[in-house]
Amino acid sequence: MPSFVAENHELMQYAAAFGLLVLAVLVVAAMLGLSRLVQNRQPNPDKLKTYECGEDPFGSGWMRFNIRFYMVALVFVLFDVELALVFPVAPIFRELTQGPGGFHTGLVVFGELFFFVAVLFLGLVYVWRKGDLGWARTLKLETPPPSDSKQG
Amino acid sequence: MDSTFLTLAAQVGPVTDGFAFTMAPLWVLFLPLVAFVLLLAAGKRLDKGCDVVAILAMGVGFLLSLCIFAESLAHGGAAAEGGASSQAAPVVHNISWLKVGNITLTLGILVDNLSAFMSVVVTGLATLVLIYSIFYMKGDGYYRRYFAYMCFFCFAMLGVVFSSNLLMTFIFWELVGLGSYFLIGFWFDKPPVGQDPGYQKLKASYATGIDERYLSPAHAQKKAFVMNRIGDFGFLSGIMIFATTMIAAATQGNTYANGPLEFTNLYAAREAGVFNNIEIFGLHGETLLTLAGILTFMGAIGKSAQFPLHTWLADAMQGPTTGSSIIHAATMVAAGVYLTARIHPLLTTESMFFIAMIGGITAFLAATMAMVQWDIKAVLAYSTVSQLAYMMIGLGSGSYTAGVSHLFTHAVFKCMLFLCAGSVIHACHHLQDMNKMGGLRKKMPKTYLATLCGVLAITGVPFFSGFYSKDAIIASSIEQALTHPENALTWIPCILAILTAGLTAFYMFRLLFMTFHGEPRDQHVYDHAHESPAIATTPLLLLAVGCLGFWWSGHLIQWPGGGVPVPALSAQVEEHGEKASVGWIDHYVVSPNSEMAQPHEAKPEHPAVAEAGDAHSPAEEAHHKSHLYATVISIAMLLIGLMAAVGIYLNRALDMDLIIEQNPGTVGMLWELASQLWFFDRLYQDGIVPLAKWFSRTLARFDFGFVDRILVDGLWGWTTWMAGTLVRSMQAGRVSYYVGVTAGAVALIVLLLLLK
Amino acid sequence: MSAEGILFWVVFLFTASSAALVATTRNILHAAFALGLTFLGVSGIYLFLHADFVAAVQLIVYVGGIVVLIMFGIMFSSHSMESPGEEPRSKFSLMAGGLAALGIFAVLVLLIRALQVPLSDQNSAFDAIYQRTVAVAPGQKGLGHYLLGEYLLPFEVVSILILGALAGAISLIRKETTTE
Amino acid sequence: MVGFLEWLLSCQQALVKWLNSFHGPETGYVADFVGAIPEGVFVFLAIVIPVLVVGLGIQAVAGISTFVERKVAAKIQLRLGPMECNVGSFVGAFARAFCEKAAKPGASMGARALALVLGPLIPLLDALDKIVTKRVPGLPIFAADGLKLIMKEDIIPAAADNWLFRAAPTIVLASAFAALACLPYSDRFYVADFNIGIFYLAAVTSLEVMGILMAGWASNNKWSLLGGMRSAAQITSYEIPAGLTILTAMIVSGTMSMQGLTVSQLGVDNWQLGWAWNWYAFSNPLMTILVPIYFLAALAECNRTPFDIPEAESELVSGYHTEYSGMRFALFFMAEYAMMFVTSAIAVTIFFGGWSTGIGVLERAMIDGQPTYDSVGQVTAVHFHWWGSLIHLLAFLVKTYLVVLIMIWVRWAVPRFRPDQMMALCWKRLMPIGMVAFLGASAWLLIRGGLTGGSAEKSLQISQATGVLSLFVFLAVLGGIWIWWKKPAQ
Amino acid sequence: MEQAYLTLADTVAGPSGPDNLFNYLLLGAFLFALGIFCMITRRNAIGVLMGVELILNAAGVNFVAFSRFGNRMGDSPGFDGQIFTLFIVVLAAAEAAVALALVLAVFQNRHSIDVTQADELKW
Repeated sequence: MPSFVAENHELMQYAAAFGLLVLAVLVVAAMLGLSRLVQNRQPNPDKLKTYECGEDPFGSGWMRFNIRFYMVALVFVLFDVELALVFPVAPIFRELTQGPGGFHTGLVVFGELFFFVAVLFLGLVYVWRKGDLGWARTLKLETPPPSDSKQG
Repeated sequence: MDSTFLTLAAQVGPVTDGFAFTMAPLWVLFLPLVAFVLLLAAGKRLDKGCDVVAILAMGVGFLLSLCIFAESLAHGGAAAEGGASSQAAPVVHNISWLKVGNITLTLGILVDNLSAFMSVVVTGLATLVLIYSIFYMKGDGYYRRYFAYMCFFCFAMLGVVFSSNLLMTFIFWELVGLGSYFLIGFWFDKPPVGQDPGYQKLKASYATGIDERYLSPAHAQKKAFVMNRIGDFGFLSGIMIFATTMIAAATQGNTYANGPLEFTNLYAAREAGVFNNIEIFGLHGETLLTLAGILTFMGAIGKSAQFPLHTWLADAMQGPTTGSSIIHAATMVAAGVYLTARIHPLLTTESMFFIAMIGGITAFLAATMAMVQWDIKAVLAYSTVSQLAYMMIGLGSGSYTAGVSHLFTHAVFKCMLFLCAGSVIHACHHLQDMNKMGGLRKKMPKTYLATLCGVLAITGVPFFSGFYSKDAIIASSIEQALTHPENALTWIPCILAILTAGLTAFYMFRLLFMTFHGEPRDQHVYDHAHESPAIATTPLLLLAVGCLGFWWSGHLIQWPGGGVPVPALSAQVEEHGEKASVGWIDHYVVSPNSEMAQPHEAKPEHPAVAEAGDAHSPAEEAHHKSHLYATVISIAMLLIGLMAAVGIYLNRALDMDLIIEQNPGTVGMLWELASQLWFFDRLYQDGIVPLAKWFSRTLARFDFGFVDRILVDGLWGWTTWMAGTLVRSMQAGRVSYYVGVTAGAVALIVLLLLLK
Repeated sequence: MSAEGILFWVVFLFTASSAALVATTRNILHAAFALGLTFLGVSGIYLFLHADFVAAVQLIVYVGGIVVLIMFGIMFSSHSMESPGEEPRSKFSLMAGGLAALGIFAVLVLLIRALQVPLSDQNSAFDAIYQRTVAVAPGQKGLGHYLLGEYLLPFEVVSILILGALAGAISLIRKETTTE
Repeated sequence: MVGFLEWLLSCQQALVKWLNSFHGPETGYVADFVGAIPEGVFVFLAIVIPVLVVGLGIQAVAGISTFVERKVAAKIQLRLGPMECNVGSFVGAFARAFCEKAAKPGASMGARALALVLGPLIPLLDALDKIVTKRVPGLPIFAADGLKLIMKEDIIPAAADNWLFRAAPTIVLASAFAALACLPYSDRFYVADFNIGIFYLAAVTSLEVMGILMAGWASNNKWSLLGGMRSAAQITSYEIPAGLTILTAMIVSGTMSMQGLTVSQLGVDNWQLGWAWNWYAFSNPLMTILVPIYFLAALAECNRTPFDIPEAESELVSGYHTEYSGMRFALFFMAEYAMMFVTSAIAVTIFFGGWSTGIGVLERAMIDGQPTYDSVGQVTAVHFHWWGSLIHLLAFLVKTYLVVLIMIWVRWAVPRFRPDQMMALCWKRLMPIGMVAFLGASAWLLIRGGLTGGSAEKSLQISQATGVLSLFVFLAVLGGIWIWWKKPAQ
Repeated sequence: MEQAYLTLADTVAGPSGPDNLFNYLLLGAFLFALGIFCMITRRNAIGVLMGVELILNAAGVNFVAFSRFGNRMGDSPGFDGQIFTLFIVVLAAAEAAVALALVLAVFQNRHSIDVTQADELKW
């Protein structure tokens, strides 16, 4: 195996990932450039107006929306972190448990995993019971308010 | 790094050994805690099933500790080949708690014969008591809280049992104190007896010499707590001495650096004579060790209510009877003896003599107090004190086996006696005055049977459990006296123990007769008395079976998987051509430092006794003689006490009041002293407490007057105010400003450091 | 300069410049966007350090999670009817910040100059890492063993910490959601 | 890719040898020249060529997918166009129209240049039209779509945030592209195989959120902002069940690398080697349970129906790309289809044995040399003939595209969820099930380790038993899906 | 024998690009300084938070760099730094969550998250 590959096996592969990122940018540039070549541009204020069902846009589009989105993002981040911490443990679990005498080690490791996931689940239950899971709060009402589907 | 469970699991090896000695103790320890937390957290939702939860936790713990017990027996069997001791090598599992320099303080579990069997006793008794409590505490307003407290209490005690080092012991020690505080003050809203409207009616019951004003759960719990603090002060100082020594050794030779307060390390250090090359307060070597031992023993004095600090235990009666039962049998007061047994290998001749003296005095005083009580629970309470003192005598006179086995036997029958008392009290509608009882034998036969077993056991009737342990204790004290002709004082504990044996017989049979025999003194009470339901009597009878002697004196049949105690009716067996009671427990309960452990206590168990030569020395003679004497004397004393009790309380041949009138000088004075509790409470209440109050009031005056007014408000207050007004202008109150200043300051500091 | 050298400097400059953008741009949302790019670059740097797993965590948590969270935060904390986060910054604060940052940077560079890395050690370390990450076991296995071994306690404690953070943050925000 | 580099280098060696075999001066120079090409060049080629192949291939896939989507939609909803449209010489007619339009004044230079090229080709285009569009009805619409997208004027609203508006599609596309790097296209022909492969995929696909949020915000438009937020919330939420699924796969297989995942599904060393029932979806009940979970999560992460809440045309005129027109809009769609492909590939790799054909006889025939096994007889490494690798490539593409087809089918068959339903489904159904499955898988592995004690034949028996079990589970899952299908979605 | 040292001085001469510890250290320092700058100059609380994140990343870069380039505690291989970075990431997530929640709470109360207006820290 060539020396360069021997030393930079991983790095070279990630170089491919990097190359794909670059390629994405290039593709965007190329396509926009192509369409720029072909299309004919006659911009006018009406075209450049923000679309709002044909009406004149009412104020700015940058208005505050329901905080529930933020709730979801919040819960997600924390769960995501927990997952990210379990990730390195998962692939070694098999080699710890399988094979002779792995049972005790595996028992302990499983205990730890279980604890971790149990805490995660506790968080889920907490958020669930508090009714903060996304849009659940509105579900509590008998009839979801009309704003539900509109407001998101 | 042994803090990782991975490595711990790697150590585990085969399932049985691994589980029983590494995982099971943890489960046993933490199950009650889990139950406690669950009961607290669940709140009202668990009002129905709270008893089930507690009993489940405790019962599973009991089964697991049985596993541990069997495992340790198996170890012992492995160790016991060739008739050697059946002491398993103690198994320690530590996690390092905090590192200071090269010192590592550890938290961990220590599993050896002592802790294994103690855990069985604690969990087993606790389970039975909890089952009993379903009956006893029914309808109580604080039903759930009660079970939660019991679980917490047992958790703390199990922590003391399994803890592998002095520091952890102290931590759980304090938790035990807290648990007892909870339980004693369980009915904290009960008014003091003094303010009780029915007080005059109850006065007879409480003719205890305790000031009625302070006879309420709230006061009792405070009292218990404070008394224990006094003891714990000594305990902590002892720990400090040990710690200083060990840490010095660790820093010098880097030995014992991992867990300097580990019991195993301490024993090893004592063997290695570490204490000889350090000096504290100008003391060193054996003297220092004596001091440390005595100070540590002060903790035991406080916890198991020994002579100067014994006054709290009688008030502890204010708690629920079941709580008292667990306190007196397995947890609180047992902790003191347990601690003494733990530090036993560290004791010197002097400190052991001190312990024996304390034990003797306490035994006698408490016995006299028990003699004159009318409250059925109070009698049991004082009898507990004197029995614990017995154990102290045993330990103090160098016989580890005798003391500890008495701890176990006593745990069983005392627990049962309290439950019986509870059953009686419940039957008499919360009446505790023995003057109003009598003749209940026919009404509640099962309770009577159980009580009888308990009384026979505690008074040391042959073939009942108490006999063997008590006999061994008296024997050891006699032997101690014989082997120390140079110190005549060694006779004192011995004589006091013997006297106490008689007194014990007297007051216990007094209790039995006054409660269950003779004519009913209060017809109304008698008519409404009734036997308790099966849920209460079943634990009683189970425990009663436990009082039979052969469980304790029986031999051990070694199965391949380990040993199980089977009843061997002949407790006296031939061994080495001489008679000695060598039940399995004599093999099993032996001093932790294994090279001193012997097949039975024929050979001296302890360096303190060790100067008495080899097998055919006077010591050997003394041993044989002492056993002979002990058996004879204790039976004689038992008979005397029994006669007196029968004469006075059963067939009324004698009248106690008459005797008192006739010779006021001796019996009368003793009776008066005893019924005034030898004026201890008065002394503490009217002597020491005012002194302390005056002292603290003076200090407070100094504090308020000088420190606060002149220094704080005046000088420093003004300074800070000025400084504040100066600095305040710099407080912009903006985060970014602060960040900037911090960054700049850090930059400057590092810059200076670099340029320097 | 070798191929990976060029790649390294590209990533390096990418990271540094986007970080500079974070600090300097006036539009807070642009800053958030640039922050995401910075995290991207930093994970690339981690790759060069053979810490592929950390790089992935950086991506999934920072770019996938925290940046989104920050963007949401900006969107929810900006007044409507006005372009967000266009914030005037006082000359004073700019100057102070610049000074402090420069001072810190200078001091750090001084510290780095004071540092001496034994060459042999560096090489041997490189070999060791190379042995581990490439030849013997993939990197994350080592990490896993560590998390279950030496760092077990933090590993478990962290989960509880996150639980606490979750509860705290939720209860902080719930006030508004209930008032709908 | 490494293999590719080796191959290139060996080609260099062979070429040099061959040239030197002539002993001619000029060939000698050439040989020296060839031999003097630095290794770096080949490294560069070995990196760039696969990247180009994959990156351009995915665009082909995206294009084809749009067409297929139209066809499927037409088949399901009886849309006439894609089934009937082969009217006249469509392409030729279009070319004529274009040339005339380009001849008018005001047309852009590019248009005129294109017209110059197109003009002479018109007869050819007519012929091609007669041959092709007759056989493949609807193809003209496909072509027309492409041309329309290219030629539409791309408008950046005046009120938009210019930079973010331009950057957003790039990020979305880049995340989808970067994910292509470590898909196990075949046992030999793959771009890269990272140690942390599947985790890398999870990480890279989560970049998409940032881009979408950017797009939603940058086009200063209420619908877009709402759509972007919805999309961000949805994608982030559904990353958790997906992550749990991936975790379970890692627990079961004991590796993170995509190739490793695939190889571990080849099975144990006996006549069962390589058969389809070794795939996790069929050999492990818990994984079987996770199949629908991951499928739903994949749908949600691609913003596909029934999870197209962010671009719900009826509510939010196509959400976060309302303001995007022309090519930028096309970029979003390309990213969407690329993401579909990626998620399907992940699903295939996790559950359906990656590139393995699932026909044991064939697999064993393709094996070159002897595979290596671990202690319990599980295949750890195996080397195939080159033609076998080609077959594997084909198998992988077919399987992946089957999953894509299912996605398309679902899109046209299932109505859209309501946001609260979507959230409830994720957090209250998929999450708990995923967690339980994860713990169950690890517990099962633990028990299994205790049972086998590391003996090969025991583990073989156990895996057969679980195979039978999971067959039933699979049938149950299918039945459940069928019932859910029958039940009208509320 | 005389130990050969690598210092900042011979960054150029020493091992190039990714193989040189000092490049990473410089990057870390740069990120750190920028974070400080961001924290000080931003008036928007979330901007301050971004500064904090930058600083955390600087720390992470240094950790990983040192864990690769020859700091190894005794015999333990150089994964400690990576683990620390993992925990940094986790804590950063928790911190961001809580901090943003605080910011939003503040915004609810005073309809502004301008840190220069939230100056009750005074007195």
